[in-house]
Amino acid sequence: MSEQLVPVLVLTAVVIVFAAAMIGLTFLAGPKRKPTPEKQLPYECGIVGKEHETTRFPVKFYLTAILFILFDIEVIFLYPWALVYGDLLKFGPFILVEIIVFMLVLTFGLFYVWKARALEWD
Amino acid sequence: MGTTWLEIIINTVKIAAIFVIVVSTVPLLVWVERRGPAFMQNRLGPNRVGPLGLLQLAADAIKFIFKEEFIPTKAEKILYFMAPGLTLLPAALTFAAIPLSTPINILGYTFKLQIADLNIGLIYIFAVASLGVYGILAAGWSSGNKYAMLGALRASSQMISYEIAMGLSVVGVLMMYQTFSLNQMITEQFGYFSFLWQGSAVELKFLPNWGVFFQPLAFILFLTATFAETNRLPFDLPEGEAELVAGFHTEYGGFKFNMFFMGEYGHMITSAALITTLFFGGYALPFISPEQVREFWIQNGHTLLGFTGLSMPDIASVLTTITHLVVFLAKTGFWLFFFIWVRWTLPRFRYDQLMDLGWKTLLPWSLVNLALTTALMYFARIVK
Amino acid sequence: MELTAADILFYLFGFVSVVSALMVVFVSNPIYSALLLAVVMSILGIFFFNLEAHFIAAAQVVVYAGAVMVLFVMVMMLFDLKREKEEVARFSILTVLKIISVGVVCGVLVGAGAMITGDGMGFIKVSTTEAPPPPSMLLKSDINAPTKQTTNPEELKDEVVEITQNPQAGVEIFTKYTDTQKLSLKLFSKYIFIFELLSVLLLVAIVGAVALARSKGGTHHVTRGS
Amino acid sequence: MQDQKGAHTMLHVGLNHYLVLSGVLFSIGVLGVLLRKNALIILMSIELMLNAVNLSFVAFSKYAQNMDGQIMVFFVMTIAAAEAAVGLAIAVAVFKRFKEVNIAHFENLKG
Repeated sequence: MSEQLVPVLVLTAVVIVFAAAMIGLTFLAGPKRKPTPEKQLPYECGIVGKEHETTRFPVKFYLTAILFILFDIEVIFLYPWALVYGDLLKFGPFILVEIIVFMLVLTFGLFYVWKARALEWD
Repeated sequence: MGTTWLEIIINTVKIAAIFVIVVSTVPLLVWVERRGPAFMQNRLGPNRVGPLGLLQLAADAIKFIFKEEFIPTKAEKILYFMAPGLTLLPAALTFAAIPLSTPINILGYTFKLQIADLNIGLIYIFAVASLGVYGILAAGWSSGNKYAMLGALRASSQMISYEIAMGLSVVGVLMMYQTFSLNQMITEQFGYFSFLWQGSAVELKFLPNWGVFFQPLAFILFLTATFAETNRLPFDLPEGEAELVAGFHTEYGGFKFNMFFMGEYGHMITSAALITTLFFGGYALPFISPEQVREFWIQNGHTLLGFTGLSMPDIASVLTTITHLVVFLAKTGFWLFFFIWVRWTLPRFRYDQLMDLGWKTLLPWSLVNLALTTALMYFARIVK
Repeated sequence: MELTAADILFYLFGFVSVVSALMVVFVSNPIYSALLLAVVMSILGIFFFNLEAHFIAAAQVVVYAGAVMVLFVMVMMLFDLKREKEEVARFSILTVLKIISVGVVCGVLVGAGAMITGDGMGFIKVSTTEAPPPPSMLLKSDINAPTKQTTNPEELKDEVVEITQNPQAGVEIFTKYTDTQKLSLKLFSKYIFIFELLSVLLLVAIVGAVALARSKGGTHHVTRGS
Repeated sequence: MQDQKGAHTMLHVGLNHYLVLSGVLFSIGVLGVLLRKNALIILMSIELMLNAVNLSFVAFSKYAQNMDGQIMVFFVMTIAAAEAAVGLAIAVAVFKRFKEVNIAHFENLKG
């Protein structure tokens, strides 16, 4: 394991031990009461919920997740470019032209998403 | 983590200590969150338990431990138990890359006051922060409650929408510092405001060399995006007490509920620390670089601490580290108070306004900021 | 060259990733298999970090574990697959045939992996009479030599020279760069055409996904003019 | 590496350990595609196969001291993400139509 990563792994171990200890403590220290049926129902501010079989959820959320992936890759490609842009500018606008083409294409993508009202929340 | 056993032990103790400090500041923040707005709204806030209500923190913490452990019947047992851990773990891991102060070199060993000095510090924080969505989705789905599920979906789609805006707004900062490691970013923010414009230096003596003066638009975008990322008001619709009761952690009680709080406040602390490191010079004093602070302590360090057996440079390095730690805590403390301050001044967004703000204002504006920085750097570096 | 701490952690994480990959395929509830796949991808991120591909490790966790798998988990939760939790296709003769064929594929892959480094890694008895097969052309330097500087200085310099048009600047820039900057240097000099093509690919994916959602049966169906 | 202490040297992690791990993960992905009926699990198994390939790319890139491997991982990552995005959009369309995500329904995806 490279030298920089070991502290992160140690911190993960510390966090897991802390979380397990606390939940264990609650399990030991907490009062043990017989779970009454009312308490077991999902909490709906006192109203007994009509739980039909498949709760219909608005499926619209998946489109945001899809667009998130595609724009996240654009951001990931910008990071290495950002590190090198300053130094390579000394050698001509070549590095500038590359990113202008890349960003134009993807800004058109964002513009299409905006105009196609794909992100509309009624 | 160092080669000899002594260094490994000390580093492990340091990691555990920093984690415990971060976890113990959460009740402190809860206390400030209850006393601060009470002061703003001209009321008292908790002051019964202990002086100024400070022991209220301990009372809350112990109360959480003695709560009854209960699981709703419709819950998915395994995921229901894992969800709090899944929110706490990323929040704690993101704090690993933040540099708290200058390294201490004492008795021949040097210890970095930072859990992990990663050379990919910034995107390590974004990578681990993006894993926080799993805890929210797992909590919402596994508690078997319709409203919790809806709250989880809203919270996660809000978080991922603002992740792009946060990522893009930071690109401008990266172009300026040309490094991911947060330590190098701080070293480039020493001294007063100066930059090279086509070869000739431009200096403004009255401004510190902080990132916020180079990238004001990126600062505003990053600040707004961090508010949304940590589900803080005015972006906390998924947990909006009015509609969704408590959003994705409705079915949780006792310490599991507290772990969700720790996750949220952990993200808040890391975001405040990130804002200070990226835009406000991290642990460095405004116009004074750590070397000058060391010189200062070497001159009159011995008058203060004559009795410790350490040699003179050790005392000086310890004192510089302490001063820089105080500076870092002051700056991060201010931004934490800013998070709480905004919570009690701005009303909550409606969900479509919230998503529109993410996709249709923050994202285009960060593209504008990117274009602006590119153009400025192009003209600044082309020597006519 | 005996067992170091790094090796132990490699074997630990390797074991965990193989077990969770197996559970991804064989667990009945699809949401648990999606979360387990996210675990596999984060562990691969850790492996990338050890292979000195620091930026790729962060990109892997951000893109795969933090975006693609979030989409999978969200879609599965939206489908509310209480009824979907059907079993893996049970033991028909076809399944047995499939498992055997996959076993053979795995054996071939592992064998190829071992052979490529010439010494057969102890699994395959490389007959020492004739010389062990030289490392194949694609690996220019000796495999098990202690890893020199991450990037072959001579090899990358021509990229730097190509982009900077003057050799002296190339060497000067090249020496002070970190891994990520060398990666981006190569990405923006030698592979620039593919980089531009990728933006078109992303645009096609964006338009495709949105068009699919707006289609007649889709979620964001927009009647003309509304 | 060719000395007699086969046991010791084999344990020290070299290129072939990463290749073996990548081969095993790839085979598990193939197994997932062949055995499962749920379209989403098949898409996930394909992602697993692509990740195994990424691992061997990076392993080669380190041990051959050549950055091309890491750049190839970039491209594989982009294509895999675009494929997952559009694949899931199709899976949602099929689910809305047939209320089930069994791959049996995928063959009546008409033009």
